[in-house]
Amino acid sequence: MQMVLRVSNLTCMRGGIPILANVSFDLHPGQILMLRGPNGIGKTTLLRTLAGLQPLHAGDIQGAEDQIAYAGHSDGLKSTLTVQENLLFWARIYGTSGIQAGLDAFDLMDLQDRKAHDLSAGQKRRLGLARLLVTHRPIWMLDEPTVSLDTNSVAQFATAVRAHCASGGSAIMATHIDLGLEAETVDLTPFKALAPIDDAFDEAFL
Amino acid sequence: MQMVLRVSNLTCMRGGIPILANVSFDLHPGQILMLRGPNGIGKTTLLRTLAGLQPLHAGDIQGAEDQIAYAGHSDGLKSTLTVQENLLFWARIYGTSGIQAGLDAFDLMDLQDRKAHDLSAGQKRRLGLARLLVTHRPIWMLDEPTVSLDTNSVAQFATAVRAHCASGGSAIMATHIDLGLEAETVDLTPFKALAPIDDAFDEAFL
Amino acid sequence: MMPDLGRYATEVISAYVVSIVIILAIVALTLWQARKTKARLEEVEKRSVRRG
Amino acid sequence: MSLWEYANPRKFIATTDVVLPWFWAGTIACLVVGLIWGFFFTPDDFRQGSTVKIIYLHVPSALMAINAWLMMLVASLIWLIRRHHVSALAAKAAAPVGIAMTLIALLTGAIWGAPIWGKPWAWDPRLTSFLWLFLFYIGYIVLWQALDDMDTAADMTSILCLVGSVFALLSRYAFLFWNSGLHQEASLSLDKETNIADVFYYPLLLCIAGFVLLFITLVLVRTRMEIRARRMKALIARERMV
Amino acid sequence: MIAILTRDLRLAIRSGGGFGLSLMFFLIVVVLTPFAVGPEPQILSPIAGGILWLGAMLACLLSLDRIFALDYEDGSLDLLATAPIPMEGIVTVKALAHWLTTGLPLTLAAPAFGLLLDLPFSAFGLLTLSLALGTPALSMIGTFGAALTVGIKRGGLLLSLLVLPLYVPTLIFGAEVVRRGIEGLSIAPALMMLAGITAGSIALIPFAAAAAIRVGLR
Amino acid sequence: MIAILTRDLRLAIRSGGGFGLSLMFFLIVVVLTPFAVGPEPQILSPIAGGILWLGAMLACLLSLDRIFALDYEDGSLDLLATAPIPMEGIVTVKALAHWLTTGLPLTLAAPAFGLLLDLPFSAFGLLTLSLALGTPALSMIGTFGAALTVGIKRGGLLLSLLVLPLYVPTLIFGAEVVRRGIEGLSIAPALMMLAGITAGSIALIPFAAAAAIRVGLR
Ligand code: HEM
Ligand SMILES: Nc1ncnc2c1ncn2[C@@H]1O[C@H](COP(=O)(O)OP(=O)(O)OP(=O)(O)O)[C@@H](O)[C@H]1O
Ligand SMILES: Nc1ncnc2c1ncn2[C@@H]1O[C@H](COP(=O)(O)OP(=O)(O)OP(=O)(O)O)[C@@H](O)[C@H]1O
Ligand SMILES: [Mg+2]
Ligand SMILES: [Mg+2]
Repeated sequence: MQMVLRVSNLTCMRGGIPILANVSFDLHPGQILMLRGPNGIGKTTLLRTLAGLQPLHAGDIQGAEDQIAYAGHSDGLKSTLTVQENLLFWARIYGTSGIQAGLDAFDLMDLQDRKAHDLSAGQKRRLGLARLLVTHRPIWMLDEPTVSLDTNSVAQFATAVRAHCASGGSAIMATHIDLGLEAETVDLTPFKALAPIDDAFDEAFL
Repeated sequence: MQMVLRVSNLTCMRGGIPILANVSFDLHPGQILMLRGPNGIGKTTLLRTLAGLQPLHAGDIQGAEDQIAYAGHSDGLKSTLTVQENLLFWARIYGTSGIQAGLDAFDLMDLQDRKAHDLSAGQKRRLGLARLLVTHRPIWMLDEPTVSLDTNSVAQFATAVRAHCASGGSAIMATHIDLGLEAETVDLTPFKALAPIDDAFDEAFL
Repeated sequence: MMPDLGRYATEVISAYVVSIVIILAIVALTLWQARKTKARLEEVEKRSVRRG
Repeated sequence: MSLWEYANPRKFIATTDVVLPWFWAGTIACLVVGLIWGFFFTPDDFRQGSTVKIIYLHVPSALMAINAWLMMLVASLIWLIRRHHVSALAAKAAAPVGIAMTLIALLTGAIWGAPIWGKPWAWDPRLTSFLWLFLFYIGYIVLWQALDDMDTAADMTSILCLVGSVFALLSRYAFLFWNSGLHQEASLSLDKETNIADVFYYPLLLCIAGFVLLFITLVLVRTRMEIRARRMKALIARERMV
Repeated sequence: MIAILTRDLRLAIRSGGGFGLSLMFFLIVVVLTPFAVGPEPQILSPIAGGILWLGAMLACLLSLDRIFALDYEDGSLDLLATAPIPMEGIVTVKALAHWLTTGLPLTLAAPAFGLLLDLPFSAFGLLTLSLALGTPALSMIGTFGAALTVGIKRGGLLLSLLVLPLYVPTLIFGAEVVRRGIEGLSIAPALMMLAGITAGSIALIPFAAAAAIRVGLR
Repeated sequence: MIAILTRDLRLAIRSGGGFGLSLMFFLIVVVLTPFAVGPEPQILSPIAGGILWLGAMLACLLSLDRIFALDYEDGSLDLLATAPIPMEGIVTVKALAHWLTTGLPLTLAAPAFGLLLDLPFSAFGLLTLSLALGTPALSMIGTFGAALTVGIKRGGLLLSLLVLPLYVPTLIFGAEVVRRGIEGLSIAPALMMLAGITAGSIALIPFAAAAAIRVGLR
């Protein structure tokens, strides 16, 4: 069902300067990819570029179109809406139906009618992750997904990712923590952009 | 230099209902206390109550007055100010001088003139933690301090906490992660507030 | 029966009508809300007693 | 046994259970008799014709619009000082009733003004004060609704009520300074108490009593409602925690 | 799309007021005008139409900065941008939601406010008509401004600054309809222009606004 | 305390404009008024003082919601509340910063705008004087409103609703000073009241606002 996501020689920019250069990898259905690297290496930048939120400076991304469910540092929750309303909204945006799977996977049934404002940090994050299940998109892009989750919820999350991959999905994750998932790891440290490489028209600006 | 922080029979409220009941502990100079418990048990609520940001429902807190440096889920950074300006601001608020210690401890020297907006998640968090050193307050209250930090930065953080405690300070931390600090642990699960306990004046509401 | 209101009949009658409508509206609203709240509270109380 | 015991919600509900029917009866009796008397059995004024009959609605509602405000002020003070929940909830309960009274005063005044002044609205200080009062009631009610946590909302609205009262006095003075106004001149024959003939006076008293009773009754009912809503919220929250 | 509309309306209502608030602001501008310029009908009457249009514009303006700002801050806008809905559609729906919560109530309530400012009776119909034709353009243009300032903290004043010049034509023709109506002059040209501005902004602005948002998210 | 002041001023300047923006808004209101009510001097002249006061008030109002909202959202307000500075002081300094970025520039620029609206020459001094006396009260009262709505998302319009009734006395006395000055009447009482309101708000409102913030942070 899902194509291979193919990233070749990607250079990502932030604040006008290249952060990562020449990143290449393939992501096959069923695969999990862990992005590693110290703070500030450019994991968030890479994920945002893949999700289409930032223009790419050079290189090529294939197979990302309408395939990606992105979950960043903030969860995109409306604090005055209830858990259920928040999820239903995203279900309708993605034209899918049924938020039950999301509620079940992250144990949110009891919190259904609570306003997002009244959730604890971990509960909010769980709601943010439940959104992924609601999108029915094959490629999950997760930026530090387990922030503020307790061990129990981390396990729930791992289960959800495994189930997603078993049914043909795939996932890219940036994280500093070992989640106990059988995954391939890409360390971004070697891809750090060092100097302006290309000899393009605007080189003077780089 | 620092008094003992003594918490006795504390009941904390959130959204008008008691979340934790009968929490008691002492915090001595040099001591580190880890608050543990699943998501939503009330760690954040307890820390905010101790820091004086929420009124307490019952019980007693001694020795907290003007002793506490609080660091919550959000870092209180101004995204248009530089790292240096952000820290200097807090130094002036607390009437202390010198932000060098903070910059050194969290390896922020190179980022000094970068705007907070242009930091990565982990760099932002490091800046938030550096603020603690600038306050010169003896009791640190930290709510999930190592979120988005890489292993290197976590080690820096642990060093900073150890140094703080060695010089007579103390710290209370809520976290789900093992930081390798020699600390006492308080599990909050048994303190969960269960039923209406008090037959107080406004009993009908409880 | 009806008193002679002269040339101000519309004004006087409309003043009475408007006022009485507003009074009845606030009374009705109050009673309706009160009844609804009471019913919902009873339901919640029953539920919480059952659960212990 | 002190008055403060009624600040206990249970006690409050139990007591009002007993007295409410009497208040309802008194309200209906006074209002029906007073308004029928005023509408059917009073003579016309020699200058204003039959429009004088509007006074039985206009003056009582104007009085109660202001008194409701005063009551909210007192209740807010009690909440801030002694923190009795019933007091805060009573202030919340009074606001919608007060705004209804303000609306009646404004509308009857406007209807009255159309023939007497030749236009429904003029920027008279007294009328303007009431418009101001109307705005303030709305702000107060919206602030109550915008805050989820009841205690927070009670605190915020109480502070608003206190500060607002100071500014209400200031504004009243400002309006007088700004425009000398129509209200007084147009109602010479009625404005001086000595000029109010007994034929107008007694039904007016009865109507005022009716409006006072109506206000008290509605505030009691609404306070009971707010207490129940508050308890319900607490119970639901507790339920969810388990 | 409808999901976004219902969500925005629900959010507007949840956070205290929704429809009511812009109306309230309008009322307050109308009420304050006599305090500022004096209560005499001969002063108020000629400026009533203009002040009402000005008030409608400002009420619109005050609520603009929240069209995208909240969604940007909590990350929803990022997520919407990756959702299977064209950004142009999102922008249009946001503008529609804004109009439903500001322009529409203002239009419906304008006659009542006309009364307070001694607007000549003959002008009541024209005021409503011109507002009905003009306020959609205000919402649409405002959405464009909000899109341009997405991501700028404290963008409120900057936003007003960007948008106000764009509001000028709408304001001129809108107020002109009312003034000419009072003086018995022909109103057709001004009405046509007003309708033209509205139609044009609805047709073209979504593309500009969508482009602005994509840039702002980078 | 001075740290907060310099930081707020710096933030205002960094995020594009600061002093300039409220001035710009004021300018735009002044420029739009003739479009709305018509350009004839005999219409503009008598309302000029009032419109200028109204514009000053609205410019003030538009920038109010950011006094605390940004600090609340990014957590700074929590941290300030636990800092060794009384909340009353924080509130006062915030109001001062707000006045420096809105009230002060407006006051200084008002004569220039008076020119645009055909304000009679005799009134220029009075306009400046009344604004100088009155705008500090506007900032102070506005800070109180902002404190009440701290933590309410989309609180902008609610804030206006709460604050505008409180602005009424200041507006009346301020505009009255200008009007009476033009007509040659005595202005002393209005000036005294204006000064009294400002002094009173500066003395008392910090306590109310600080109490509101403490409640709002819970
Ligand atoms: C010819 C027309 C009117 C007459 C004769 C009249 C008469 C009165 C009288 C006798 C009072 C009680 C005065 C007092 O207790 O000191 C009163 C109060 C009031 N009237 Fe009117 N009124 C007229 C028109 C209006 C209009 C058009 C409005 C508003 C739109 C209005 C608004 C009020 C208000 C707000 C009060 C209460 C003021 C207070 O008690 O301090 N009146 N009026
Ligand atoms: N305007 C700018 N100028 C220079 N460098 C910038 C600018 N904006 C961002 N950066 C840098 O770009 C890098 C981007 O980091 P990014 O957020 O992608 O890191 P990350 O790998 O997600 O880090 P973390 O683990 O902390 O979340 C950071 O090092 C940041 O300091
Ligand atoms: N208005 C409310 N009504 C009922 N419960 C509420 C309300 N607001 C918050 N809560 C609950 O209060 C608890 C407070 O959680 P708190 O934020 O203190 O948790 P925490 O231990 O910090 O969790 P985390 O590890 O996820 O950060 C949560 O369970 C939350 O759901
Ligand atoms: Mg990152
Ligand atoms: Mg927490």
